[in-house]
Amino acid sequence: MVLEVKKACKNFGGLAAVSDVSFSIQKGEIFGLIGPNGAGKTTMFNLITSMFPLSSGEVIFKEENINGLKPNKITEKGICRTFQNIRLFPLMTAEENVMVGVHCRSKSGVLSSVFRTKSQRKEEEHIRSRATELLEFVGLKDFAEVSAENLAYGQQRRLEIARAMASDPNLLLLDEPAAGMNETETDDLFQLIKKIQSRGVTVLLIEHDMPLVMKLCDRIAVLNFGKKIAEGTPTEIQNNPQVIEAYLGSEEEEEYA
Amino acid sequence: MLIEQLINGLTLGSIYAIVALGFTLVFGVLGIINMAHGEIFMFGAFIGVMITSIFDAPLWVAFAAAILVTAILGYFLENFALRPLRSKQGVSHLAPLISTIGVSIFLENLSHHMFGAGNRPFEAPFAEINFQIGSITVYLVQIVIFVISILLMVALSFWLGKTKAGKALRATAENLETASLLGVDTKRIITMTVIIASAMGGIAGILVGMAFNSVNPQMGLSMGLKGLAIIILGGMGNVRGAMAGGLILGLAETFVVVYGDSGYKDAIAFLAIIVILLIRPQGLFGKKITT
Amino acid sequence: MLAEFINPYYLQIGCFVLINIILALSVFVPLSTGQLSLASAGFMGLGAYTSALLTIHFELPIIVGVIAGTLIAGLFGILIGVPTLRLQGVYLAIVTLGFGEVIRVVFVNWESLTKGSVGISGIPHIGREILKTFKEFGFNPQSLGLQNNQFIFLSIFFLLLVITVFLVWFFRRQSRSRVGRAYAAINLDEKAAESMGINITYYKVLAFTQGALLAGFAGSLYAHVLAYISPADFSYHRAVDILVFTIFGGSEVIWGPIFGAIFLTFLPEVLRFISEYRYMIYGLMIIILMAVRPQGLIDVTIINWIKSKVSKRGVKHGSRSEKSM
Amino acid sequence: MKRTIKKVAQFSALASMLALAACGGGGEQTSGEADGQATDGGVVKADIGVVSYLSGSGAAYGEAITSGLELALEEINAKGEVEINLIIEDSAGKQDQALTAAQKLMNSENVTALIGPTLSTEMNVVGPEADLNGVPTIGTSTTAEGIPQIGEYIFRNSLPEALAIPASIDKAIEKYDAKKVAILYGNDDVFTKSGFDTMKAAAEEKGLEILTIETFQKGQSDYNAQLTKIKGLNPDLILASALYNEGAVIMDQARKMGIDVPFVGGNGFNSPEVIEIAGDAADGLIVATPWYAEKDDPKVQEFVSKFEEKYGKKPDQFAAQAYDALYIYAEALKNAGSNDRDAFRDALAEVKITGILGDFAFDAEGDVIMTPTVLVIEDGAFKVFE
Repeated sequence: MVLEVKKACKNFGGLAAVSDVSFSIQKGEIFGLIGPNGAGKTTMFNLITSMFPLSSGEVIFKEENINGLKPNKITEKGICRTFQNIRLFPLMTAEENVMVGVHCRSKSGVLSSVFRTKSQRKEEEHIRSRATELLEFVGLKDFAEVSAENLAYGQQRRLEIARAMASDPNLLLLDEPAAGMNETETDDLFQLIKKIQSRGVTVLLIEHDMPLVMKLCDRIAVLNFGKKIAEGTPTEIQNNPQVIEAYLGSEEEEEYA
Repeated sequence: MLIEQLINGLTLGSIYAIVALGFTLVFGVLGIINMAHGEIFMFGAFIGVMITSIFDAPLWVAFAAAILVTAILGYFLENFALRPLRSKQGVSHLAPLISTIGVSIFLENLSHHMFGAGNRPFEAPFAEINFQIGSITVYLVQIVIFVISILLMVALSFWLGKTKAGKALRATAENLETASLLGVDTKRIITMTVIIASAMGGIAGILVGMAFNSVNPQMGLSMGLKGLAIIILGGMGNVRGAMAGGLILGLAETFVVVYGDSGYKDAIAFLAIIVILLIRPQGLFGKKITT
Repeated sequence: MLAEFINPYYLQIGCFVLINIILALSVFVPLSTGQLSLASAGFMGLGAYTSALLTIHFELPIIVGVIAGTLIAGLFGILIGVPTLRLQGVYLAIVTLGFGEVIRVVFVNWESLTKGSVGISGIPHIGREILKTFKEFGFNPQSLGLQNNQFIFLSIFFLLLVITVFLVWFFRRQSRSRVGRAYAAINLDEKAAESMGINITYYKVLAFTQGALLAGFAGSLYAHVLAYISPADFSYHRAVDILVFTIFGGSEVIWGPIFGAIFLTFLPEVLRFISEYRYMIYGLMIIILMAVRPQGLIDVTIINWIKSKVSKRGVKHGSRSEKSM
Repeated sequence: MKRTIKKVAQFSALASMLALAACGGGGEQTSGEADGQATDGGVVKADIGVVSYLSGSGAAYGEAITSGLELALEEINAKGEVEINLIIEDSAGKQDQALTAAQKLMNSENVTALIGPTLSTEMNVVGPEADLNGVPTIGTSTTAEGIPQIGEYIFRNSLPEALAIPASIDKAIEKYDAKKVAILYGNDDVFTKSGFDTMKAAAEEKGLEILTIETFQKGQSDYNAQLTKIKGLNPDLILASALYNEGAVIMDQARKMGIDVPFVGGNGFNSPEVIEIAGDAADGLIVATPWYAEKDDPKVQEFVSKFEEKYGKKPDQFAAQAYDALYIYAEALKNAGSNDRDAFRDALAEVKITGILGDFAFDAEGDVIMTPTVLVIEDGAFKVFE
């Protein structure tokens, strides 16, 4: 068990964005979190990464309650995420973006950085090679020196994944990684996420692209109006009447049919 | 004695409040701290002095002239220092702060040349009229200032809340783009806001001239910083908060003189902002800020 | 021959340029994490007063005073930096402005210690102390053909030059390291930076404190270069001056504040012939600059352009590349 | 591409400005040296540097001083005994700028001697440097303690507060039989603060009871809170260390409030402008001054009428002290017979003249020796207080 969410609730003012949601993710699996817009999926991500405090409930990561830890501590523990609306550091190069990702796995302080001690130089070299390796991993090797804001949309999505991977996460949270991608790019993304899985990283995925979700995920949980309405394998979910109703009732999902 | 001090505090506080109203209006609509507001206030005061002493004009002419000149200054401020920044993409939100600091430096030094560095007497026969209530002397000017400040606050609240222009202004404050999509002429609204705010500075300036017979180029900075403190105290962009904050500061400063050490009078405003921002960042009367 | 070219007037301006560069850095460093601080004048005052009082009353060597002044300013930096963390943008600017004013009012009122607005005179002067030390060792500036005052200003200037070059080197190195990347990440997107495992509290307080240390350091040096300080030296106007160095020069790269400090310290000297109007011109310049080039004069594009020019020339002309700087 | 070109243009414009700045300065240096030494046909020529507060909040003082100097300069050069060239620099009231200005004058312009700076704070910075360089310097408006003691090249002809204030307090006590006083002063200004220090010491020495000490700050318009408090304490006298700008307003507000006791002011309070600003309310202000414009002395009356004709206002003591200072310099220059700084300094220490401020000489430290006249404002005019 990598992650266990127990009865998570989140209220904004009087509004319940997430209520009483529980699920657990096994090591090495790809777990999908789906649901109509506004179902509370991204809120769930924000709760897991402590961007918002839980109203009640628990998030347990590797047998440890991580409630109330600061977001950066959560990343240190081994959970890292991407954002639905890409949040790269726009003026930095692709390489620098990934190097920032290595931050919590390195430790040089001000003095060692300025005076370039031996261990700092070694560490910096490691950070750089790690960044190069990850850029290659996501297929952006040739764009290392391009600033993030000048990358194409699909490239930005992959750069975000590389940046998150740089923190050596045990659990990677991907928030709609396929949004805005064409078919080829989506295929590449599929391969990429599989490769991530093969590196032993557990993946929690929010995605609207149903064929991709069904192809990729080992198990899926469905949220609607902040509540979990179903959980199971892709086949189970596809045949769950409640899920069908939730989707049909809220929006047209042609991919789903 | 205590009552006289109370009146002193209320008079000072009313002037602070009028200055703060101008600040808060601009902040409310544009989200900008107008560091030049104090200098515009000072210009208003000088214009009043000039008109009454050089041209021997009656008081209402001085008022009209001060309002006119400060309104024109407001128009220039908007056109040359604020609008060019708004039309640009990716400009730091700090740029208008710096730009208005530039305007304040310019105006302060311009006033040295236009009006001289010294104090100017303000000759208003009106200022001498007073009432004797028991042992207490109350000046008509003090009452006028208090009443004008209340009137301005009420008028501003009414205008913002009930009139069409006011609603358009609030819509602009809420969201510039949405407002312009809804057919609000945001450019006009913003210009109008800055002009009205500046004119209020002018009114405050002429009132100070009347009440204290003291107008000098440095008063802009001192008053500007106080006004800044007040809008934080009362809550940024909050009309009633500005009024209450002004009165509170005026009274607090007066009573520090009465019971404490007048040397720390100037520090109160700033200690108050530091404390308020640490304890209640939305100000005493502000709504909670959502991030 | 050499001596005739060493004019204390230019060296004096040079010294102020160098001190102003350090002050500009004290705004630049917190700003590189997105924190606009107007407290530099206050921290500068804390450093100046601490160092001046220690060296006068306890007869400590200047260097001890300067270190103590710097540390006191840094300590206040932490005290102010921690609670103001959650304040954004203009709110932080105003609180730090308020802090600076409170500090000044305390200097004015705490007469038993600071002599109020009369100020503290007779502060040990760096240059004169250096001269004294050299003379104790039997060195006489006349042996180099220098007047006493030429020697004094030359020694201060070179001392400050070494210090400033070191600081610029320090912060340039820092900006190209893990710490610098963390600063830049926080500046560009605080939430994303936090999600990437950066302890934003730590780095923001660190940057703020570094700014306070720099300002305190510059203030201590200022006290020992002018040998006299008064609360008026650390007023709102000083805070604005320092801010404008950085904003004018540009806050994207370290060369921005350096250029701003150099240019704006020279400017009033150049404009002496129209001295009555120079502050009006100063104000106008700020307005125009913000309208035309809000990121400041020096930005990444210009630096890259200069770099590319320099490297091209270097290839073409070989040894002449130095001149192109 | 266009953008880059624009940027290059901007950058090179700046760079050339900087270069110009450097060159411009260099040129002055050489020219300064060239005409530094010449004495022509027996007439001693000398460059005198002036550092004055010409821009910013205290520009009124700098203006008075330079007006006084210019008037004296015309007369002195017209006489033809010496030929003085004044080089005036602005300090904006700031120490660092005062020092830079003085450095420029001493090193680039190679002046024989300096006049100014205006404020005692500035003199505290400029004085030691001038002394070290051996450049004689005279303060015409620096009234704080310890100025001539900075060094043997530092002089002043301005009446120090330590002489002026006790003299006026003495007379006021004598006349009004004052026992209880209230003190009001500007605590964020060096001029008024050091005046206050002297005032407090003098009041304590005379055994006066100090009811309260109140302060005010620059740019303040409203003094009602402090004055109401003072009114409640019923003092016999109010000692006010304020600059005339603020002082006049304070008196105006005090009189309106019904405070009718006399005010005793320091040097900064002493100006005909007080009457301009406060009108009738100025009556009852007692100040000690080296300068009395109504004095029955043809020299004084000639100065006053010339000054009024040229500048359209009455000269205050800053203008008068500056005017006399240049005469003192001219005399020293004549006696020294050369524009050598050391010769000039020695001649300066020995100067004795009768100027518009009366008989003048320096004491051993370079401070002024004089008995101030105590004046009071009555019916809208300064009169000798007896």
